[in-house]
Amino acid sequence: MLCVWLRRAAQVIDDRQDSLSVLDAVIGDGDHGANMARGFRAVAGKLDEPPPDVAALLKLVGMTLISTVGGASGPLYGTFFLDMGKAARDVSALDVPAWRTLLAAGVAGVAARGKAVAGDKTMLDALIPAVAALSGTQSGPDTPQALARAAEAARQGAEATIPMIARKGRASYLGERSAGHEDPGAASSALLLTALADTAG
Amino acid sequence: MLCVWLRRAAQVIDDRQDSLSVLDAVIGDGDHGANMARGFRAVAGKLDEPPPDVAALLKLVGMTLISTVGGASGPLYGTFFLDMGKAARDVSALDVPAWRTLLAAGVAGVAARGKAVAGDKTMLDALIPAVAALSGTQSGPDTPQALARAAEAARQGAEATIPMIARKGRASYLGERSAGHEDPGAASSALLLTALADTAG
Amino acid sequence: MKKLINAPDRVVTEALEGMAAAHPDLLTVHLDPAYIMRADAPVKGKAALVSGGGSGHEPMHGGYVGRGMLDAACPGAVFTSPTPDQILAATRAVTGEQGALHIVKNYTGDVMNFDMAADLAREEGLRLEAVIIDDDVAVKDSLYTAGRRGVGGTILAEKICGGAAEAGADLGSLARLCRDVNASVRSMGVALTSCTVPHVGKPSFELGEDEMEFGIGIHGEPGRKRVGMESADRIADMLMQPILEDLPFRRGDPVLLFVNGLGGTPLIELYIVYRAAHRIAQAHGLTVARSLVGSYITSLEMAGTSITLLRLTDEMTRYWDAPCVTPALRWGA
Amino acid sequence: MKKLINAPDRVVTEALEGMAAAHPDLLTVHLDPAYIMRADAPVKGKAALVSGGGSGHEPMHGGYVGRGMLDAACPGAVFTSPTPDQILAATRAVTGEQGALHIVKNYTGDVMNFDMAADLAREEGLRLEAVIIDDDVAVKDSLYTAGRRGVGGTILAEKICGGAAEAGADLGSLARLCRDVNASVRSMGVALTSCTVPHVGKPSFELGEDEMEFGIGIHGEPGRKRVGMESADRIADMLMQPILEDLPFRRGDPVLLFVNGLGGTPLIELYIVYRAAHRIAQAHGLTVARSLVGSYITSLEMAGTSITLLRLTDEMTRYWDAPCVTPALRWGA
Ligand SMILES: Nc1ncnc2c1ncn2[C@@H]1O[C@H](COP(=O)(O)OP(=O)(O)O)[C@@H](O)[C@H]1O
Ligand SMILES: Nc1ncnc2c1ncn2[C@@H]1O[C@H](COP(=O)(O)OP(=O)(O)O)[C@@H](O)[C@H]1O
Ligand SMILES: [Mg+2]
Ligand SMILES: [Mg+2]
Ligand SMILES: [Mg+2]
Ligand SMILES: [Mg+2]
Repeated sequence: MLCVWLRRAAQVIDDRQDSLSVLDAVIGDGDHGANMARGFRAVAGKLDEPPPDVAALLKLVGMTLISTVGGASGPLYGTFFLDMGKAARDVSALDVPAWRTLLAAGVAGVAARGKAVAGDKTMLDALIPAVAALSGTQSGPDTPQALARAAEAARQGAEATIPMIARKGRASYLGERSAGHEDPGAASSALLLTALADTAG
Repeated sequence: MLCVWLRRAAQVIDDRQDSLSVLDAVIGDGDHGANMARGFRAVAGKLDEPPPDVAALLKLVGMTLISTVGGASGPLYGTFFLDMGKAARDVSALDVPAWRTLLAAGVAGVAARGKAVAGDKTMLDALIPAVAALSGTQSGPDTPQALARAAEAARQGAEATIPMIARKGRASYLGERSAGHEDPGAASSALLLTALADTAG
Repeated sequence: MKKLINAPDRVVTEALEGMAAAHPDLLTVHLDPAYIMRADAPVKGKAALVSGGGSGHEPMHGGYVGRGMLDAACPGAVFTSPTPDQILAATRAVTGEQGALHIVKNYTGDVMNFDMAADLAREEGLRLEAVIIDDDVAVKDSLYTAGRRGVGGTILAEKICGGAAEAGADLGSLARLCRDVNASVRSMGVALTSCTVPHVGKPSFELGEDEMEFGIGIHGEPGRKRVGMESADRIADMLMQPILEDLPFRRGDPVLLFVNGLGGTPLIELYIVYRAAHRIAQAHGLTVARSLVGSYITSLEMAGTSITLLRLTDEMTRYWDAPCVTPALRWGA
Repeated sequence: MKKLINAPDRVVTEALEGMAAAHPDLLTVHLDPAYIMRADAPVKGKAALVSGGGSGHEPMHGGYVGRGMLDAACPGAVFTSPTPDQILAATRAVTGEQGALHIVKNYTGDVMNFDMAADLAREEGLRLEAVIIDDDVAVKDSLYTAGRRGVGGTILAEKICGGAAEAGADLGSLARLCRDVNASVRSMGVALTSCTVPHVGKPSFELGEDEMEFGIGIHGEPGRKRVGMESADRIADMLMQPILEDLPFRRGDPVLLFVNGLGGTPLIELYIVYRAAHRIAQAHGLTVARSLVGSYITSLEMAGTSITLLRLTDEMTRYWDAPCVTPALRWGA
């Protein structure tokens, strides 16, 4: 399932590369789409002979992103997958609690590396609500449903970055001029989670 | 009368500076208007205390143009006035034969310095017909009439440069692409002769 | 988009191949991962200087590799910080027993990627220091931003530290000197036109015929405000005043005045800006002891200029004057 | 028109004032008439080199004044040849008993103005030679044109003759060497955008998004033909083939390959063009012994490039390598 997700993510990122770059051009430097596409193309290239277990695969994805994406999003998404990989050592089946554990670990890693918090207008504003949506899940529903809810939370979280004033990353240089535009990293995070939900669904 | 002509010429050149530069932009480098305006502004500045005789005044004009115009037209118009000045030593009144002598000398100087001939698409294509018009004058008509005819010949000569292919100066780099456009130097020569006719008339 | 390129995704690699072909006496270029190093690196007994950042700012940084300046530079994709493995490979290639100094411009991406590389390099047993350059007064340095950007001051830091390293300064002194330079340098820029990132294919922003983007960065990021077009003298003043106030520069200070072109502005205009900036500096009581005029840190084909002012110490002046032999900056040898 | 200027008619003077302020150690700038000379001119016992031409081609020629290159340069108005009195004053200021060489680009205006100045200088008793540079293969050299234009080869001639003059070559040898360089050098350029002459205020020509002007000069004069936009590799080939055929350059020839930017093209693109040109030269069997990459002879903010190829003799290589200390070209000292 992980490989299917990653392939689908690579496809979606590639399809949406231009719109991600346009978002980044408005409040950043216009490379987010190209950065992500380059990284996920490299990830897809590693999937023909994937490592046997989940932890090793996630680590490989993280390392691949770190060494191909560059910019701010490279270390951040790289850390996201690396830290998911570390957490994966403790999970067996990819059920809802497992995804909650993995994504929470990844998000914590992003927050630690980027020193950003919710409301700073970054990818965290899509990722944090997604994890919260999974955590909010009471009695175990089926995985597709829960991941769909997480993806929807990420999309809404990304949209909610529009009015925010950026306090981290390149958009923060703009000060108040950063308000009124969606954060590109939040948008790409929402794409990744949507691809995950679509894979499960 | 010379001073009146030169002031009027400076005025006309200044008024038409942009259109001369536009002509030059199409088949040259777009500076002919500015070059001529800079030169004739300097000439006008010398007319408050003009030298006593015609020869000295024409020489002063030539020297002024040479040291302020630059480009191809600077030495050429400079030589035009310097050589008129040399010829002026032999004339007394500024009647038709005198103008014929002066202009013919100036034109010969331009031809010698630039090594161009009629049909090369240069200022000579306006100047040569003007001198010819004066020479064609049979029995002495009044000066204004003769100079008006010379000016008209210069204007027609300038217009006749339109279909020509340039063989001298910067426009010659264009080869056949130079056809279809009036030569800027011919245009400025026509302006100078028109100013002269208007002064006499 | 009209550019002298073959394909957007081959821009960086092909430019590196061009640099390798043009400067075989000065540089060794490694392509995967991409870095440029001194042809004679590692230099025995010398602390190494490593810098890097996104491409599109040429000659920075690759053009500053050579004797008396950088030992290695890591070019990222256009406007994109290089990756840790690149930086690690470059650091490894040039670093000996004296260790290495990473000179890092203050952008989130650069800082994180250099950080990760430094961690990895230290794990391998290399001695490493890092100094962050953040000289752009256009950005408010507060808890609410990523802090000031590193711009023109970077080149002055690289030249001065390069001179010191060549003269045998140890890693600690180099890091201290680099921090001193950063503490004494301020910059500000203005764009008259946008630039076009090759893989985007259209301008990063649109500017009207009467507008300029004030407080611009070097990545086509919008500046802090868009204002009406002004004369060169007025623009120089608008750039110089915030610079002078910020440090602040004081009467009697000896300074290096650096007027930079952003890529699409011709040299004749830079000298007109230099003239104005020099007069303003003098009127402020400064002694302009050293100057630099040219396109040294650029933003692709963006038209515009930035001004950088450095308060010199004798030590800085000495190392500024020291010989350097790089593709883009060369004197004394 | 968006330019970093104050007023069109102050552009040249203010840029000269900027140069004077930025390079007091290297240059002395005279304003009326305008010329730039070496701070230490006249240099006793040395033949002087004087060049000049319209402004708007910076750093040419003022940026090449200094030890090992020009003794004086005369800047005309933008794209307008300087006047004889300027050239005379500059020549007078730098010429001693060894006489002076005028290096003149082949434009009707430049040739006539330098001619008149040379006549006047000779009347004053100065020893004078003049060499005309006409390296642009885009222009047909025939009875029906003003002959080929002088473009990129001019800088190579100035550097090589400057090295020879510094080494003590007499006037006759300098003129001979300059003619040798001119006979062995060929250039060709292409524009991607037009430039705007300050006092005209609008672009000299209009180019569509898919067009380029091939065989362009350096004054915004239209080229020989307008063609569709091409890749960097293809453009390099379109420039190199006529150059290679014209001399002709032959297998085994050692050459200097010079890829020049026209003012608005960033360095990263020039290196991509250099890469392609270098491969073409190698495929042709040439040995690329020396290189130069950068914006050294420009056309205001025009985007585009020109390629210059010089077949080197040992003498030329020696003087190319000789030290020079000018604002724009500096090495070996
Ligand atoms: N400190 C940070 N913490 C979390 N996310 C960040 C941080 N800084 C930047 N980002 C994210 O990175 C995105 C930009 O990525 P990208 O454009 O690829 O890198 P760069 O800004 O270096 O060009 C932003 O939209 C934002 O979501
Ligand atoms: N050899 C020549 N003989 C006569 N006139 C010439 C010659 N070369 C150029 N001209 C004239 O000079 C004009 C151009 O002058 P100008 O634009 O001021 O100088 P430049 O060509 O140096 O920019 C041309 O239009 C032409 O009339
Ligand atoms: Mg970005
Ligand atoms: Mg002209
Ligand atoms: Mg970036
Ligand atoms: Mg001209």
